[in-house]
Amino acid sequence: MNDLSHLRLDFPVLQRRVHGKPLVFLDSAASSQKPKQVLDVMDAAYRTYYANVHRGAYLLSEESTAAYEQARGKVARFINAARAEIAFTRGATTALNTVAFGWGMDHLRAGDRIVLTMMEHHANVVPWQLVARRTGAELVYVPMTDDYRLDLKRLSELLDERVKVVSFTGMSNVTGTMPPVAEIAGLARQCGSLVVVDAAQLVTHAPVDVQQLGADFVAFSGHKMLGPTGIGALWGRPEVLEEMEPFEGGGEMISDVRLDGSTWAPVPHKFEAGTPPIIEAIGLGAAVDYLDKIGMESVRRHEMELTAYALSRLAELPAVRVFGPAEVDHRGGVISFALADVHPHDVATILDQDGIAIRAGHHCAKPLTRTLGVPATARASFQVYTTREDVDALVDGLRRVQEVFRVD
Amino acid sequence: MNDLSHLRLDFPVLQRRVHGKPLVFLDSAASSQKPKQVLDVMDAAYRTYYANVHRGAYLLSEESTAAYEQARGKVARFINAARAEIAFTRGATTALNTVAFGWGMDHLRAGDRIVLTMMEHHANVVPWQLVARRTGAELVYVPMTDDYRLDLKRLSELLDERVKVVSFTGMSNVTGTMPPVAEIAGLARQCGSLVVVDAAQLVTHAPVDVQQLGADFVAFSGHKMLGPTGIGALWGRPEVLEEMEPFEGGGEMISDVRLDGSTWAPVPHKFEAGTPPIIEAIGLGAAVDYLDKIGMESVRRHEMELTAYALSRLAELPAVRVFGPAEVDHRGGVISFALADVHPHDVATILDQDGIAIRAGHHCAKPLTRTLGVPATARASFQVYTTREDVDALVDGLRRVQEVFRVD
Amino acid sequence: MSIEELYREVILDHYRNPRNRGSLDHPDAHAEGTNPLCGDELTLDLRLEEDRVTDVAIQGQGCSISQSSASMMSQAIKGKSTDEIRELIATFKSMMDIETAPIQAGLDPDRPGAVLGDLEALQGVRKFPVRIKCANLAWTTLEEALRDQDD
Amino acid sequence: MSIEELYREVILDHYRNPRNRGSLDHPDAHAEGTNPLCGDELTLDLRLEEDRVTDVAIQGQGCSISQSSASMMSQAIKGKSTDEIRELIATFKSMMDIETAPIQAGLDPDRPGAVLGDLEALQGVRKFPVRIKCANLAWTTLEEALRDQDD
Ligand SMILES: Cc1ncc(COP(=O)(O)O)c(C=O)c1O
Ligand SMILES: Cc1ncc(COP(=O)(O)O)c(C=O)c1O
Repeated sequence: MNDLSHLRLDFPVLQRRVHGKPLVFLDSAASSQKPKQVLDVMDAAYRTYYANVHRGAYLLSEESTAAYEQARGKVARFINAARAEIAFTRGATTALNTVAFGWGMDHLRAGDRIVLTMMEHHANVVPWQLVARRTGAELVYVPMTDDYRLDLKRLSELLDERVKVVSFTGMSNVTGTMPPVAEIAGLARQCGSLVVVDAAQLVTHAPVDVQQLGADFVAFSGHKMLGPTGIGALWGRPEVLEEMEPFEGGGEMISDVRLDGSTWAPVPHKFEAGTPPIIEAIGLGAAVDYLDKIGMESVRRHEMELTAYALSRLAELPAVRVFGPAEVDHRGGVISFALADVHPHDVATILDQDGIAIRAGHHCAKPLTRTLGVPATARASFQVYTTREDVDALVDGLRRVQEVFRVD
Repeated sequence: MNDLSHLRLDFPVLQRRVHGKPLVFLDSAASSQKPKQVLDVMDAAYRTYYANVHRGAYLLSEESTAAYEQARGKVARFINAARAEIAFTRGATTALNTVAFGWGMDHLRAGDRIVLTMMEHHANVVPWQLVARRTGAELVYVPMTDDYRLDLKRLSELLDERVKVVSFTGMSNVTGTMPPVAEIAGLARQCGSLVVVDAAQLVTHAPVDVQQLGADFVAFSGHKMLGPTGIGALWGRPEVLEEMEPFEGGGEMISDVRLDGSTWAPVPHKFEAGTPPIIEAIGLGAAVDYLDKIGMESVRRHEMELTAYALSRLAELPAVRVFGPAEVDHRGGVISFALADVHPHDVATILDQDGIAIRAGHHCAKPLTRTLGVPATARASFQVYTTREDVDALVDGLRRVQEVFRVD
Repeated sequence: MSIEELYREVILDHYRNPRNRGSLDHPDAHAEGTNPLCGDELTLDLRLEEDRVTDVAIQGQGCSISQSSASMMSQAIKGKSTDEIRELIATFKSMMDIETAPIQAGLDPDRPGAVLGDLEALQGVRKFPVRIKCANLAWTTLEEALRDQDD
Repeated sequence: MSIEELYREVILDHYRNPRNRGSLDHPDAHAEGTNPLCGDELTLDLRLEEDRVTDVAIQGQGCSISQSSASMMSQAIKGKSTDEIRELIATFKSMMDIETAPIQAGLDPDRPGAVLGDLEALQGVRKFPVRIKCANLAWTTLEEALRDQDD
């Protein structure tokens, strides 16, 4: 057993009591909590050396710039990339919009196809819909199999020379499904397509090495990986970043601005218009330090064990139906489920009274929820600080829901 | 005398020593420092109730959502707007890109004119250049007068039925110039143009009341107004926000997502794709509380007095040439200057050795710097925590520059 | 505060056995309501004769609060005039208003009001502020339908 | 560390009286360098005869460090072969490398090297790391010009 329970003490909010009960936080897929190691770094930065970055001709600005650029280096190393391949963004959503608009507007035309999957988060659907509308490109969705895996057979049938983009999630935030990213990227690249991986969940649940993924772009958010809100990152293959247009215009992303036009700063600054989320980047760097110290292999092992435990405990309740792969090596620590005919919002409200925080809804993945044939699901999701005791509390709480709703 | 010097104690970083000297921070126009009242609110939020906002069916998420939406209310009240008229963005740059792309792509066509001014920050130039390139619209720039004011005569000559957008800064971050916003907005609206105000500087240097400005959009950043990095806001006239397309696609900004298209959430959520900068918004709310407590009238008075004092003290040095209006009622607390033939970077480096932080460069306003006929300027800028002693230190520091460079 | 105050017997009954379920052909008034944040959906058809609701049909999906509120509403409005219904809407809304509820509309828990009947079972929702919009969905959709009929 | 160590007499002299200022007609090698973060700009023209720099001309604007570095460089390369110039570039760069500088290239302050001459006045820049790129601008532009000539 890969015991990480000592980490709990690092997360101040986990000491919180809710409705008189100790907090059992099972909504980390929506956003993770932050260890004091991250909070302290951010607070200290504001209190001791904060200033705007770049261009500074004084010590504080030099220190801020160094800390900001060091954070870029940390994030790069975390996914085995080079520093200049990481552009900081507001989050995974902005990173995906940057690719869809920055790359898509210039490279897509009528007749081209964008391949997505049925299990995408809206962040990886809506930007492509917007770009498809402006360029005339067409969207195609790869279905899931009955056991909640991606239908790779359908995917390879779909791949032909019309396909210009394959964009898919490395881990579903609803079913927990982890498709074989490198295999899919290989297939897509064979037919000459750009490959985009939405790693918003993946990056905090398993080790990611961009050298092995075979993707052109990888997008993720800080707030789901123990970092602050307001920050995320886009990794891009250097050649692709080089020739791609910026998404936003403004300060810092230019080389020169003349009245009749402008030239862009070198990568990655071209993609960082305006004052960046400075302290947030520094906080994300601290979050990466924290995860590095645990080791992402160990994080993954912890989650596999915990997920296996949770699946077996939930199986004790015949009224619970889990939407997601049964084998933990094909999934991460996100478990969506239904409990008899009780609506997920009612499940969540009753659990909340016992201090247990889960999410209920479509989890920003309406096409997927529709496929599941339910209006919404209840979802429990894990992080490094989640324990077996949290899972036990969930199961007890669900028994209580059954009592209130008189489910046998 | 409107003494705000007691506020200094609220800003932890101002206790810092630099190269063995007490910090004299005169680069607030690039980014302001943060009072502990703001830092404490953010840190406490992470430590006691942090969770993702909206959709939450448990207490922490309710508390986070309430705090996030209360912050929206505070920001709205700060500029005398309604809550639903404020969309949180990553900063002024994103807010201006949202307008340029979200409004411009659908409303501009070849032959249309976008009127900017020669004193715009790149954030209010480059997005319009990008949109002009995609739509065929043409950019026109209003010049400045010899006394660093906006040439209103030229502006009114330029205004005709071809003009679809007039976008200008409420306060220059180089010369400090404050053009008469309401007057310009009135002229522009008369010819049917959209009016956009870049209030990144204005909003923290003078009271802003959107009911009196007569603009359609007002954009600003949190980090310049004592708030955190990673957050800004776009105010829009409700009718215009209503019919405008979103800039980014993703979660939270949708009403429904179907495979073949999506519908948008109501304003302002339509403009907030993905997980927003939650804690940053809450921090901006705290910054607004802090400024409200001082009172923006009092902030403005403080700055006028300080700017008048600084201009008179700088006049003691014949080698110093100030680029900006001489009358403090037409300008804010941002003073750009040249010192004889000494390059601004050398000025900044020498001042830094005395602990004095100023900025040197083109201040993300290359067209303006070119007009001034210099490659760069040195710039000292003020905030609520700036004192006469800081100005005195600057003047002493400049004397030292003259010694090192043997300027008489 | 116990969770049973929210999920009273009558609410679960209406949730599991919703009354007036279905749709009407050529309804005199129609409206659709959604709660974008929860995904709850509701479709409401009304038959009106001389300003009086003679039939009502509801379709939709959502939590026990939104669906039971709709079911109980459908019973409460059948046979009532539009003026009476407007009064009912106002009474219900004031019950759901966390600030004014206890002192208004005879809704002091010790003096149960006469008007709302079963619907008073929804009083417990007030203690769960995020669920108030669930309880209100049927009623805002009803207002919408009455406006539709006015057009 | 006193500021006078950075702004030595010889630097101010080259800043105020830049040598080899101007441009050449039909230069054999040409390059333009900018420091986007500072805005410093430099244009470099070289006349080469049998692989030897016979004339050099510089235009540009920027701080005293970048401009004096360019001026001193222009003097140092005139008459030198491209191989000698490459060696000079390497020596200068290693002087500017904060990590390796003091122990390399005879640049121990107590044992002044023979190669760099006036350029050694720029040693003080090492103590101001953000200004190193100013000192280097002329030299990266020179490298660029040599590559231009190779094509
Ligand atoms: C006048 C003006 N406009 C826009 C901006 C851009 O703000 P931000 O970099 O915070 O997006 C600035 C900040 O430098 C500014 O001074
Ligand atoms: C799979 C997936 N993709 C993208 C996103 C969007 O991330 P953000 O909201 O941080 O931009 C999320 C977060 O909800 C997610 O789970």
